[in-house]
Amino acid sequence: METLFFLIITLVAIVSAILVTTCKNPINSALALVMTFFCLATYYVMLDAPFMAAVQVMVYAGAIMVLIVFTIMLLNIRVDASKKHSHKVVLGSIIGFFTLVNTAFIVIKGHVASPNGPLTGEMIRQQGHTELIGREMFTNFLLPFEITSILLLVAIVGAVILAKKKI
Amino acid sequence: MENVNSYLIVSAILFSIGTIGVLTRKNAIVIFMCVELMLNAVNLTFVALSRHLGNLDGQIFVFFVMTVAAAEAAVGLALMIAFYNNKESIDVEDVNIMKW
Amino acid sequence: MDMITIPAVNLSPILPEIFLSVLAMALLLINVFVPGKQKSYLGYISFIGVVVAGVLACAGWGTPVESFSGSVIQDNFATFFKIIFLVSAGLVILIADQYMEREECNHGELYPLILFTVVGMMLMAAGTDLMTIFLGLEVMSVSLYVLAGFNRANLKSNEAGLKYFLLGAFSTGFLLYGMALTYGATGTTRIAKIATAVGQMSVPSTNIMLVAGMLLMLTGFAFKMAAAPFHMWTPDVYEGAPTPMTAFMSAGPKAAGFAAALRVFLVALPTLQVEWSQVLWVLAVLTMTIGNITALRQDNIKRMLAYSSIAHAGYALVGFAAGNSTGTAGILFYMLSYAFMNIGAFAVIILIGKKGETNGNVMDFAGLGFRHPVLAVAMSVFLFSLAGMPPTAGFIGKFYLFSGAVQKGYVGLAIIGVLNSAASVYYYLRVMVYMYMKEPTEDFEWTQVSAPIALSLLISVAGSLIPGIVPSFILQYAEQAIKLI
Amino acid sequence: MFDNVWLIPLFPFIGFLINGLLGKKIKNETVIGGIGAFAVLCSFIVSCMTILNLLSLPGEERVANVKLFTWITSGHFNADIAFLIDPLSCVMIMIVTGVGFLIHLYSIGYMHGEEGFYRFFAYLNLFMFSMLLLVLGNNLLLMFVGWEGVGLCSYLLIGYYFHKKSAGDAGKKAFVMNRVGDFGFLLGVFTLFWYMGQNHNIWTIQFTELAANSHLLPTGGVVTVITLCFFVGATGKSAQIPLYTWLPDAMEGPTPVSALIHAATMVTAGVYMIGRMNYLFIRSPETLMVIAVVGACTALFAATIGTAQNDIKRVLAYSTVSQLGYMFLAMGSGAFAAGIFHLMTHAFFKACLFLGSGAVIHSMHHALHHAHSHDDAQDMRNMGGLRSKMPLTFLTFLLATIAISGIPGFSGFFSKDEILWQAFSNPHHGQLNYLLWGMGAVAAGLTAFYMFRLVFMTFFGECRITPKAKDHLHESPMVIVIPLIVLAALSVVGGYIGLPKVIGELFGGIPNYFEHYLEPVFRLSEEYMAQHAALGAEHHSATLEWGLMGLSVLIALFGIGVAFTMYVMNTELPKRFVATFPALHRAVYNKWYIDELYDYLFVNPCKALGRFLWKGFDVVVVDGAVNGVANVVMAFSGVFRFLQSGYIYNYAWSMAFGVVVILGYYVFK
Amino acid sequence: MSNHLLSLTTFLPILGVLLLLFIPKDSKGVLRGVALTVTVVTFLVSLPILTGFQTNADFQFTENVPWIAAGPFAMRYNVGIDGISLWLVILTTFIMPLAVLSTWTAVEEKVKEYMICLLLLETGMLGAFISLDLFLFYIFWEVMLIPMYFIIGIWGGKNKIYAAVKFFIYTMVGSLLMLVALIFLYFKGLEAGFTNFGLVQFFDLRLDPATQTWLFLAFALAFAIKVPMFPLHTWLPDAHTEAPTAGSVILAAIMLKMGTYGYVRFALPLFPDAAHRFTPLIATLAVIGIIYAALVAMVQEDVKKLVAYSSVAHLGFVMLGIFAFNTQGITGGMLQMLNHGVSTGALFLIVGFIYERRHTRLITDFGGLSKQMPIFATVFMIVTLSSIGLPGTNGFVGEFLVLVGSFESELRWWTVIASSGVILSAVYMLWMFQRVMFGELDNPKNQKLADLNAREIAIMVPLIALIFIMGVYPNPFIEKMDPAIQKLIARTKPVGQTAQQMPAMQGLPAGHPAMSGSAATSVEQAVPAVANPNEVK
Repeated sequence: METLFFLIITLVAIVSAILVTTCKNPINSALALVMTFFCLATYYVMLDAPFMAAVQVMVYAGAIMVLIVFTIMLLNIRVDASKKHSHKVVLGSIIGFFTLVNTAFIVIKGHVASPNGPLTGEMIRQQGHTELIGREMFTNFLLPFEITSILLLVAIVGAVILAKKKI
Repeated sequence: MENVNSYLIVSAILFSIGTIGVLTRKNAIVIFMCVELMLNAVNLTFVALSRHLGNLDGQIFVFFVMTVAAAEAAVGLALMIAFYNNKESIDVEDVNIMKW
Repeated sequence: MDMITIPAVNLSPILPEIFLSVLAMALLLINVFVPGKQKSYLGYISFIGVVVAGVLACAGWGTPVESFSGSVIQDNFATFFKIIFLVSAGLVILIADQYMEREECNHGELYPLILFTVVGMMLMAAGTDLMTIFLGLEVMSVSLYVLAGFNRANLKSNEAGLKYFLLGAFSTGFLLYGMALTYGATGTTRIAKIATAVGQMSVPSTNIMLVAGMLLMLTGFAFKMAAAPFHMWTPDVYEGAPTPMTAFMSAGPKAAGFAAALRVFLVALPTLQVEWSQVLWVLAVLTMTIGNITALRQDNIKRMLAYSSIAHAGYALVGFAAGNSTGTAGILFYMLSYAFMNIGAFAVIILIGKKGETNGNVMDFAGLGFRHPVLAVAMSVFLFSLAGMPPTAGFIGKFYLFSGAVQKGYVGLAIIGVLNSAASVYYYLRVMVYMYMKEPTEDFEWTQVSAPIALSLLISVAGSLIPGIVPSFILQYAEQAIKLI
Repeated sequence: MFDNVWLIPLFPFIGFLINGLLGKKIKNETVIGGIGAFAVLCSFIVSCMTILNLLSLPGEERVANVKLFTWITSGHFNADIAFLIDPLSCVMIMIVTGVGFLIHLYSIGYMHGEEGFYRFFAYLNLFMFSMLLLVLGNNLLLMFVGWEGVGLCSYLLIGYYFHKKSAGDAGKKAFVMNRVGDFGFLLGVFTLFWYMGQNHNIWTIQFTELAANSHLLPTGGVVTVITLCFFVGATGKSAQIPLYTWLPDAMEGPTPVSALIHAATMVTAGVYMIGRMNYLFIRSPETLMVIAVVGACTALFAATIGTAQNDIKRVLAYSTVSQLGYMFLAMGSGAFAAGIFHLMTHAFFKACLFLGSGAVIHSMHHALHHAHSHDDAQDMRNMGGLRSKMPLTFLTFLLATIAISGIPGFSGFFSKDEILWQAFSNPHHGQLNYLLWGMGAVAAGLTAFYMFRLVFMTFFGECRITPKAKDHLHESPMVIVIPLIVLAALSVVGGYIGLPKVIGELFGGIPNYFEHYLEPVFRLSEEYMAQHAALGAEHHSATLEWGLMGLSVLIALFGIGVAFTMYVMNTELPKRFVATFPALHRAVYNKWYIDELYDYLFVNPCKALGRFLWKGFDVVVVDGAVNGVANVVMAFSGVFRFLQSGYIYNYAWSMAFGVVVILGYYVFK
Repeated sequence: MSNHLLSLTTFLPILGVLLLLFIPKDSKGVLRGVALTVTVVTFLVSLPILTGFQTNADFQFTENVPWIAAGPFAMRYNVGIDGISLWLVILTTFIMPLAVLSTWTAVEEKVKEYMICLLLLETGMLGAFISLDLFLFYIFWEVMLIPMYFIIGIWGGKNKIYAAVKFFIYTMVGSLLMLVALIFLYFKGLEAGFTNFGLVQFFDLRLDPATQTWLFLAFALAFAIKVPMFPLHTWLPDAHTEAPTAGSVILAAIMLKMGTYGYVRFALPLFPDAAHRFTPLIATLAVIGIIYAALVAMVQEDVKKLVAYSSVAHLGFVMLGIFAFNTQGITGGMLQMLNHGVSTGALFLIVGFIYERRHTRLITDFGGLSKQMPIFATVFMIVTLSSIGLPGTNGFVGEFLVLVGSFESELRWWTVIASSGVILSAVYMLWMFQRVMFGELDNPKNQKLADLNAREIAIMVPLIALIFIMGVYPNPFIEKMDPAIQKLIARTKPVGQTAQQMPAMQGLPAGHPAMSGSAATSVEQAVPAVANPNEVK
């Protein structure tokens, strides 16, 4: 059952991902991308990471995609112009294919390290995923967390500098 | 729960599709979306691995990747707008004043 | 539910970062609240800030301290690179104002962004956790995207920003995937723990996931270093970005890329040295050759220096491929001297250039040699240093890099390297040919050299010459820096 | 007792310095000429003292090395500035300084009023200096210094009228031809030095040491190589086939130069050198044969050319070549003393002839100049009947001509006859001797013919210049005539110190003084010959000698007769002869086209090769390779440039490609 | 030794540069005067080196202080001279004042920069000659390029840029490969326990033949380019033709010697086995160079180019002598280096003189100058003769010793061919001389030419004096360099030649059959009689 569910989600994710790359209309691509994000959120839930799933929906599907769609609207972008660079598509697809072959081979053949942490599904359900994340983030990964603040600040300043009508 | 490898394969597929998108599309925003797709694929890898390994490092990483994605989105879209203001296009085929 | 107790952290290792961040934020506020077109005071403040940060960074020399439960470290290696970043930032701050004013984009946010970039680079050098490194890299990159597109009225600048952004994001994807695979193969993101985990593997090179992770991370860093075939963005972005930012990009982020890569590879993955040496060998050859050969035909001097910068990444990769103390110390030395000579060269380009990024061709240097001899001599020093002629820093740097390769047994690599430097001489000489051996086509409309630029030129000349004549002290620091990773 | 021998070359050198450095300031010709001549006179006096000193010693002790200072020392190579005094060098210095002094004297008159008078005397003195070094040097290297030095002076003096292109060309030709010879000489030195050192550990180039160790040398083999090399040097300097062509051209120089350098002294250096190293040459029958054949051929060949030349000096030049051939024939026959003897007598009469012709030319030039005629003052076809105008010149000239023609009683007869006899009777060449003798005899006849042709054309018959010019013809001043007289006298009596044996016996056992005097020098050769009994002389009867002598005299007389017939009796005859054999005449007149042949064989190919190597190889291949590399790199630069297309997706593709390749390599390794 | 004479000599020109910097660029006379004074003072300062030099094989006037020490490397400021470098140092300091003097009127523009370049060049060249530290040598070796590049490129003729860039890159390629070899060698030294770049210790480092081969090739390439040897010579005619007079003079007189000096000082003693192995190749190239350059020189239309090609031929002799590996050969080679410095330097000065007057160097533009310029003609003649190696002039002694030496060695047949170079040199030099100086003075432009002035005579007199001194009394020169050369020869013995054979070997080429049996004993007895008084240690 779970496997079937996984397969269906996978199918949806892949199809929507393909749609992202093939839709002529950027809006359609964006919507397909949102679909993919939802699929990923589903995966996260299946992987006992409900907090990540929530963040995924909120940050990605909610914030980033809104920003993107907003920009598409703002710039009033139409469908891709008709002239096709077929060689580019072919070459890109070939490289993409080889990327797939490589990466798939790597993940299949590679040895994932054996579990080394205390985390189990049981424990997550017991303690609560959010808390676990929070603990980690404010103890072991405090510095990266602080850096993100700078990162966001830079992004804000940068966005303002670049896009404000008049500075 | 599925084997971690299933997730990794899914993520590899998504990553490759993202790559193809970056390489084949002309619209800068769509390209950016494809990059986001790649990042998401990596995120899936992280979460799957994190679950498999039993530590939260990967998930924390995903958290930061999302932040980065947001920051990049902000700056990137601002750059596109700035470019659009000057060129009335965000087609990457128009982004080639400088070459050779 | 327990409260999360934030562990006591020792802030001293990241003191320079903190100082610069605070300063940058303060500058942002000052910029908003102090009106006026004149923004050079921000430059002065930030220059002083950079100097102070330098002092703070130096203060930690010789006393390695770990902090934030192992996600950052203050060691000599980090300190040395921090100095490189600060030097480039300081020099760039000095040369930025005149250019920005001429191009009418002297927004006050420039200086905070430069400082944030430095913070990001410092974190890359000091980070001992993949996350720290990644976030540092992103802070740096996001700032640089903005800086590259800073002259938003200029289409070239827009294009530079956009290209840098899209390709940078793309490369981030690979870098991240590499980190993910490494995480998967070792179960951790802490560099020290990765090292332990890899050390426990019987034959790490057979774990394809680890190798692939390493390689993908390498491609990510190679993008920042501008190593072929991940270099393609470089010429376009360098050409389009505002010239001071180009100078900055060529010196700082490249060094940061090396810092992070060195830390990851030498500390976390020394057991895979055979593999990454091989790859770096190839990359070094490709990078040097493509950079140098393509530069031969460039007329736009910024673009030419962009290709030259690719080539220089190649030289540094020679030392990296060797991976021994000679080679890596060479990288440190070289990155420092490269900051001096390259930013110096860009300072001269700024002085020669005219509004709207014009007058930036090699031909526009015609006759400079006898119209403005001091400037021309300075430029010659930079060019000779870039070409690796003794007695300049560029020579000593190359000497150590190639020595590293020879010591490692990569004589072929060293030979390709020196042949490349010989080819490179052509395009550096070409500038000198125009400066000294051709008559000017038109009179220079001479903008007065502002005091900051004069100062930066002075520092750059000193920085390109003195380490060439008495390199010991810097080399010894570089040696110490390398020992402690 | 020879301590002051270094003064001999020194005086001319001082003269050279004074004239060379200060000559331009002095301006007074008498002073300049006086200094030049006096310097040589001093040398002559010292030479006389030296030879007297030498003669006072018993025969075996007549050899001395006088060292001035060490010149070059490197490893086991050592060369000193040191002089060798022995009978041979003494003879040479006597000839050189004696004839040289006369010619200096003559030059004062002859060169009167020439631009660069001081230059002439400076060069002349420098020549004396070099020549004396050549003959006095006690080692091969010092000899080589003189050897090249005289070549240089020859070059300078031939090119004295440097504004004439032909003079410059001739000088250069002389120098280069000499250099070809020098090339051989050097190789000879190297081989000898190396061979002796290598095999016997005798690292020396000093003549006495070489002589003392010459018994270590084998017969033939390497010695042939060495001697042939030296002989190549001799052919260059002494204008033998194949390197003779420079000498006729060298007549572009002033006539005293021709007399001194290109007749009396320098050109005989090759003969001297062979004499000096006779102990080497005797050890190589092959070389001797080559020398004899080349000598005989040269003698004959040059004589044929001499018969058809109209330039008075060219005739004499070819005559010199021919006479030098005789000397080499003597050397090649192992008759070293005879060769040196002929060298000496030739110096007298040929110098006299040249100086006489100079007087004629001088006078003609003067006359033509006054008549504003542009006729060639040296062309015999313009002369004639000068006998009456210049009686003293005529007389001396005639005497010398008789001497050179080998008329009995004159010096030339004794020396030439000795050579012919030796050529016939020497033990070295077997049957070839007859041929050699024949060639020599024919050449003697031709010599008599062309010399008398010269005399007849010049001094007899009608004067062929305009009457106006004719009035200006007159005898030369005393300073010119006196040397002529002295030399003429010498060419008459000079032969009596070396009477052939048969004649000496006829007159009551007068020994051949000259041969006897030189005996210590050639003793080693004699001993060698004595040791190798197989080469022992087959005995020839005195009758045969007399007979041959008479035959050669007859041939000479026949030559004179033909000349008389053609140029005095029936002056139409030559023209008819030319008309009958136009091709032959053209060939002879054009010197058998040898110059053209050399141009065709060596000069032009060399230039063409040089041009090809430059334009074809240096510029195209070598530089082309260099620039080609640069161009290929630049072409790559163009290609790589266009990879940088400006399109983001191409850049991204490149990155992805890099990733795929790098990953692929390790994944599928 | 607490004597800093060498450093003083070397860096005095740098002080001169500093001085020049403070002189306004318009006071040309002062600039020239100062530059001249500095070079003359340098020459005078270098004289005590000559007088104080002890005739032995040791390095003298040594200074040795630490300079760079980092990582595996330790470079020292290690200088000193022996008989080999002594004369080259003196030659340099001697030529420089003449070179400066020659620019008096030739360079009217940018005098200050020109003088600065000349002085920097002098320091570079002197430094290269005195360095006893491989790294230090390399630094100076490269530093030389920079001022020379500017001299050619700024003050040169029509095609100056091409020539300058070609010169620079050509030389750079070779020297960079040498750099790699240098580094490699250093690491070999480290394995052997050395701790720095000091040259002398490396002489005792007997590397295995394969390594030697590669290292030798790298060094030889760098030096061959500088010499220049066929077929790497094509930069030279261009550089010479375009360079201003002083540039050509220095290039010919001193810089080319760097190449041959490099062989003597570095390539041979460092890699003796490889050097022996490549002797046939190098000798062949040298001989080809001699003949080839002579043939090409013969048909040149530009006097300067002709002289340039003649340099190639002359240096071919030097190379032949050096690779004879015996006393005469190397002594001859060394002498020939000095001779070439004097003679060809003088030739370039002479070409400069007429160029200054007529602004052309085409042979066809001249003719008959002797009449108008007798002093010039005399000087020219003497120098020409010296160049073609007439006995009595310096050219002869060197050339002769080279040929004697190489004839004794295994290079006999090479010598035979090389000797024919003496013919060709006479051909092209005299032909050129004749076309320039002899004949009718028919070009009206030539009819008003002034003869040499006092300054020009003052330049030429020392050179001509030297031409004769070295030709007539070369022994003092030879004596000073002899011990060093003996030592060099001892060092370059191929492996397998045992040490006790050395005194005998001095006289005999290596490995000759005559060395066996009784010949050897007789040789040993005979040696004292003929051998050089300076015994090999």
